[in-house]
Amino acid sequence: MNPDLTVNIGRLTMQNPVMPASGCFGYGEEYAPFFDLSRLGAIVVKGTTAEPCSGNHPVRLAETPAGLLNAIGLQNPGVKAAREKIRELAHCGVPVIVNVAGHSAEDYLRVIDFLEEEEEAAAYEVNISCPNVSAGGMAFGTEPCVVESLVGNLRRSTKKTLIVKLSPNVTDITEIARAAESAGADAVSLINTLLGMAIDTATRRPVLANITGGLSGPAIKPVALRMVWQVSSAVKIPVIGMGGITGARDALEFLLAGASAVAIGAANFTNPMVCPETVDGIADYLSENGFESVSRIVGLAKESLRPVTGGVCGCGKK
Amino acid sequence: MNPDLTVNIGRLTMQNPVMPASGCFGYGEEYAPFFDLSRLGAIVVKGTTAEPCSGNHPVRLAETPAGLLNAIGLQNPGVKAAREKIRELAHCGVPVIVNVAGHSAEDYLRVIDFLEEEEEAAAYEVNISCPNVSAGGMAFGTEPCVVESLVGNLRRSTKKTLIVKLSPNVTDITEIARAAESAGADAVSLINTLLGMAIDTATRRPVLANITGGLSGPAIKPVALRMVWQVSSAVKIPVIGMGGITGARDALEFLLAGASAVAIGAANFTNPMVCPETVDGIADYLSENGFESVSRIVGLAKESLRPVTGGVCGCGKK
Amino acid sequence: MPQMKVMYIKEHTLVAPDIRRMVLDDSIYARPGQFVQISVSPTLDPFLRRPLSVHDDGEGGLVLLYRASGRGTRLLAEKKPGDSVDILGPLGNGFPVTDAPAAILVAGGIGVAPLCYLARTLCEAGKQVIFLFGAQKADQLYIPKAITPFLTVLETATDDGSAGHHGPVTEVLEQFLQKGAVPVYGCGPEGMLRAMVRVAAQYYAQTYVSLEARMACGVGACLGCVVETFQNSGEAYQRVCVDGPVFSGEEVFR
Amino acid sequence: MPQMKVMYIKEHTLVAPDIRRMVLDDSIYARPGQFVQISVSPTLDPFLRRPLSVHDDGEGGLVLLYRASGRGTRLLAEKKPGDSVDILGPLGNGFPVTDAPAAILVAGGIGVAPLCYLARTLCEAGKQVIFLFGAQKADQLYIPKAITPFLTVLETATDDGSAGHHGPVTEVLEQFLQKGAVPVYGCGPEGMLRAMVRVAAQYYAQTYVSLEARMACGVGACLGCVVETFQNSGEAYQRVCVDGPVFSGEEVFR
Ligand SMILES: Cc1cc2nc3c(=O)[nH]c(=O)nc-3n(C[C@H](O)[C@H](O)[C@H](O)COP(=O)(O)OP(=O)(O)OC[C@H]3O[C@@H](n4cnc5c(N)ncnc54)[C@H](O)[C@@H]3O)c2cc1C
Ligand SMILES: Cc1cc2nc3c(=O)[nH]c(=O)nc-3n(C[C@H](O)[C@H](O)[C@H](O)COP(=O)(O)OP(=O)(O)OC[C@H]3O[C@@H](n4cnc5c(N)ncnc54)[C@H](O)[C@@H]3O)c2cc1C
Ligand SMILES: Cc1cc2nc3c(=O)[nH]c(=O)nc-3n(C[C@H](O)[C@H](O)[C@H](O)COP(=O)(O)O)c2cc1C
Ligand SMILES: Cc1cc2nc3c(=O)[nH]c(=O)nc-3n(C[C@H](O)[C@H](O)[C@H](O)COP(=O)(O)O)c2cc1C
Ligand code: FES
Ligand code: FES
Repeated sequence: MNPDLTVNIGRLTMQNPVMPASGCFGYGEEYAPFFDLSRLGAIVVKGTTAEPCSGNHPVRLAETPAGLLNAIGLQNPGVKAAREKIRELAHCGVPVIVNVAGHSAEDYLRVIDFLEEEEEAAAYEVNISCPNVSAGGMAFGTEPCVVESLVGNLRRSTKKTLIVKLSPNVTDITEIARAAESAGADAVSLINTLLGMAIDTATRRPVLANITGGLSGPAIKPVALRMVWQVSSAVKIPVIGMGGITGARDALEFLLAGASAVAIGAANFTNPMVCPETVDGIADYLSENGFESVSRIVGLAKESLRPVTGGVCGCGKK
Repeated sequence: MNPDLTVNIGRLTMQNPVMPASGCFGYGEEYAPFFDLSRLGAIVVKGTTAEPCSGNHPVRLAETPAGLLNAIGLQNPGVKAAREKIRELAHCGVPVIVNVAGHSAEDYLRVIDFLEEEEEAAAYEVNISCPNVSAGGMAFGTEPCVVESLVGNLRRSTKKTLIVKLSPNVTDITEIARAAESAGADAVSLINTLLGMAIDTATRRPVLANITGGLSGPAIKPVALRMVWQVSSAVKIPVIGMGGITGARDALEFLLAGASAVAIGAANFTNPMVCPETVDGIADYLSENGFESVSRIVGLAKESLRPVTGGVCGCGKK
Repeated sequence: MPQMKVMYIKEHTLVAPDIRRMVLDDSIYARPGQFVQISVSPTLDPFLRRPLSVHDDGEGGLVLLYRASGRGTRLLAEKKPGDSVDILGPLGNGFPVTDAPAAILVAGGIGVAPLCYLARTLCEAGKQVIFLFGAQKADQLYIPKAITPFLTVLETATDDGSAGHHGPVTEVLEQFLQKGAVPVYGCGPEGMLRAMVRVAAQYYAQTYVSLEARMACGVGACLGCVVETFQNSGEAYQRVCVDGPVFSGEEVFR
Repeated sequence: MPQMKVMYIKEHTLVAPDIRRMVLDDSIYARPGQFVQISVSPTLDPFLRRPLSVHDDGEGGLVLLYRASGRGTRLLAEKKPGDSVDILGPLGNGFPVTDAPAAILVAGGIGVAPLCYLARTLCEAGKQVIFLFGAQKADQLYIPKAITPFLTVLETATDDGSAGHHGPVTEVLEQFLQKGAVPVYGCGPEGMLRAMVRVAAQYYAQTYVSLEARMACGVGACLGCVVETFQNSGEAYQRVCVDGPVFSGEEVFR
């Protein structure tokens, strides 16, 4: 029997827990030559702002050990043009999650207002965690009270599934997650990129024109996994886990740590087939290990640590 | 002409800017078969507590992409036994920096009191950033006021060079660095490990017995470099940079970003010769590029960004 | 349509100092000026693929010509015949072919890679091909023997005068432009391309330049590889990987 | 004294399913029971070296025997004769050699690796060597032919009965202990070692077990590879890499 891979995030039902992460899959069209996009659980599109945004000066990329620094800086055609692309993408039969970005609370509201009547925008992922824009972005994501007020405003403006994307560049991510939850978020997604940089010893200058950039890729997986573990214990709403996933084994680590679904970012660049391969790999794992649904393994690595009470043995620790 | 590699950190003079990082070089004896330890700028020994400490249960290590998670948990023989090892090590003719750890402010003071009269302990590195102990450790390192009071106490108890080692697991590391500076620290060192974890999909349990551990190695270099860049702009005291250094090129990135000296941790495990090789590589770079001393390149990547005023050209940016 | 394909190395030869030619066992049906993203390691480090131009393609299989400069290309250089490589391609727009009966191709250093395939294609389309090749010194002037029959003219230039014209290749270009303004195709260091576009503009010759940029996806999804372009009204960023790598000269240099 | 050395592969053969034997071109002057830390990739991923026992060492060069199980050992398995590997060693304490005229060696699966070198050494020191080898099934019972002359007795056991005794190798051990209590050396899965120590204790036989642990430095510096030991007063952690990998049985199992 095929395991049940369905996942619910707020009002959104996904046929499987795997989606490409924001900013790493364009509007889908670039990867359509490689596989049938309808195999995805959902697609998260690039950070969308109210007005078109040209992004940062190049150089925007730097390779790092098992990772990638980027300082794209929210280049996007603005919500109006993005809507056309979202409509086209929705034709593929996959739910589109719109990553919403802005430089002020007002900005976020404008994007949501514009898309609210669009059926094709299935859910919003509010990016309060982009490290690559000077105003807004990450600045919103590091203070619980700011998060609570921003998310509260957005909640009042939309009936759609509202996902809040958290920054890892904080002392205590659970605090921010709880603020998002109490303001009415349907889910949180994490992590966005870690703030990093690289220097070219030949030119003796930072590699990125923006000086700093966001670190993604396998290098950050241990940090991402730890945060998913912590946050999924701190909030009751679903967690979408991401950070360094390159295949089913990584994705399973996130699910076992407490994520209800996963997103894949940088790995699309090295392997355009990584998303469908991950879907298949998760299904195989569930079958091989006798789980009838993916929901059965969400957070399972925590269960095993619970001391067996009143039972045969102790907790294994002296 | 050979470039001048000398570095001063507080009262401590080092013949070159390279030292093995705490916890990654034992008390030196393990690496003595590989090279003459007197080639090092200094040696930082393992976190030392007032009483012997047995550390965490195994499993304590997990390999990650371009990195390593550890949850050693301050295993050390206690300051009394450590003193003997420090004395022996000092015979090699290299300054010994004692990494001081504890579970309470009192604990730190006891270690310093015990070693204050020991000539062989050239400086202290106060570890307020260890992620692997339940009480103390990192808990001290995330609140500026706590840091200020702890460091202030230690400052009043010692005339030796006092280095404060910062945790990267904070929203704003410059805040913590400034607190250490204003409490009288002679230098700050950064970064300690990033809090991370790994899950074994076969057993469906965390790999580490301690569940979470500290991430080190090349994976974290971009984050470490960014923090060194930020902190060296925020404080006037010297910065000792570390995090993922595997050779001279990495070390030079840290120097160019503003570190006055560097420490090498996990890379010793894969290449026992990494420290002396890094010293040689830095010297070669300075010679090849016509710098007469290492101090000339400290923070140089920042200089180049300063717009040339009243000069020939503009700043290159439109 | 780009594909991801595992191919096997048929030949892998050092043809000039640090420059290697790699012949693969399959074709990707690329046009001249397109490129591939090649995976240099089966592990997670180096993390990204490396963009390399199509040096030739067809029945003989895909051919790459590259300089082992950094860590990734040095790893690639260690591969042996029989080893497999993972190729993503063909990518990018490729060189446009105009109606003009002749063309000047200006190669700088390893920029020769994509121009060889262009030369063959233009010749086979019945056009005259003037091939100008500049490098720092003689031993960097590698041009495959199989290409020379396709060239109407082959002129070389070196910075140190060790072969051909002593000076920048754009000085040679000027001599040929004086004989008639035909489209000029260039690939090489940015300084050379800028000079090429400037010189050609004086003769009202159309220019096409193939650019380099740091890339992640190679397919247009990450917006990482952009270059500033000066079209119509003001500046805008275009992606080197899909909007390029070939741009008309005036679009990117001014 | 451990050294870091680049060596070249002389032979690299698949000797049983997933099990490879690698012969290197140089010796490291190791004692039986010592191990090396081998670098599996020139890149930063996989990051750590892998600990592998000395399967043989001497004039013929260092020999390793390993199972390609995870990512690192599978990368190692791809190396070809002529390729270089970077070795750190010899590391660890090695097996103690006692005055006893005979010894029983108990190998479980790939745990056979260090025991072959021990068998040769003991035999050359004039002792009788009783070699008991257990595995899941017959095709995992790889023992190099060159070793058999050094063995007084060779008995095998398989879980599925496909060769030798049908059942755990420790059942065979018991038969031999009944004939006289001699030191027992073991290397294999933890369950097997525990059973071995328990059985041997009934006959008052001294035991030595070679343990595995996840390692980073391999030289005693990181304190990552510790095992709980039960000596004198209470528990304490010892480092498998320098205090071991060989421990006396009662020290680590109780
Ligand atoms: C469309 C295109 C076609 C190219 N065709 C060829 C070719 O046919 N032959 C050839 O020798 N070279 C070609 N290059 C340049 C080649 O991609 C770089 O030399 C190569 O990526 C360097 O990788 P590395 O691992 O050696 O260097 P590293 O310094 O280790 O690379 C680090 C990172 O920077 C990137 N990078 C470094 N230098 C360049 C560069 N010059 N251009 C783009 N990215 C760079 C790498 O791809 C990698 O992501 C081409 C570049 C582009 C964009
Ligand atoms: C002292 C000693 C001697 C050994 N001798 C041999 C031998 O002769 N032949 C042989 O086949 N195996 C031997 N092993 C086990 C061998 O080290 C592991 O099988 C190997 O490290 C697995 O690496 P991997 O990349 O295949 O697995 P991965 O799962 O990719 O490894 C991930 C990390 O876990 C570590 N690890 C995984 N499994 C083990 C294990 N069983 N023991 C220790 N670390 C592990 C790896 O070293 C690496 O750091 C020995 C282990 C030790 C400690
Ligand atoms: C090139 C690039 C662009 C990105 N753009 C966005 C974005 O617009 N909005 C956003 O919320 N996250 C953005 N991200 C972050 C990713 O969605 C993801 O959170 C992060 O990369 C971690 O996942 P990964 O390690 O799998 O890449 C971007 C990441 C990359 C690499
Ligand atoms: C095994 C191990 C043990 C460590 N023990 C200590 C310690 O006792 N005290 C401390 O301040 N830092 C300790 N660290 C952190 C390192 O000193 C260093 O800050 C960190 O590893 C980053 O540098 P790297 O990436 O070069 O390893 C330890 C790191 C490792 C890997
Ligand atoms: S490399 Fe990703 S858009 Fe060009
Ligand atoms: S592996 Fe580092 S102490 Fe044993």
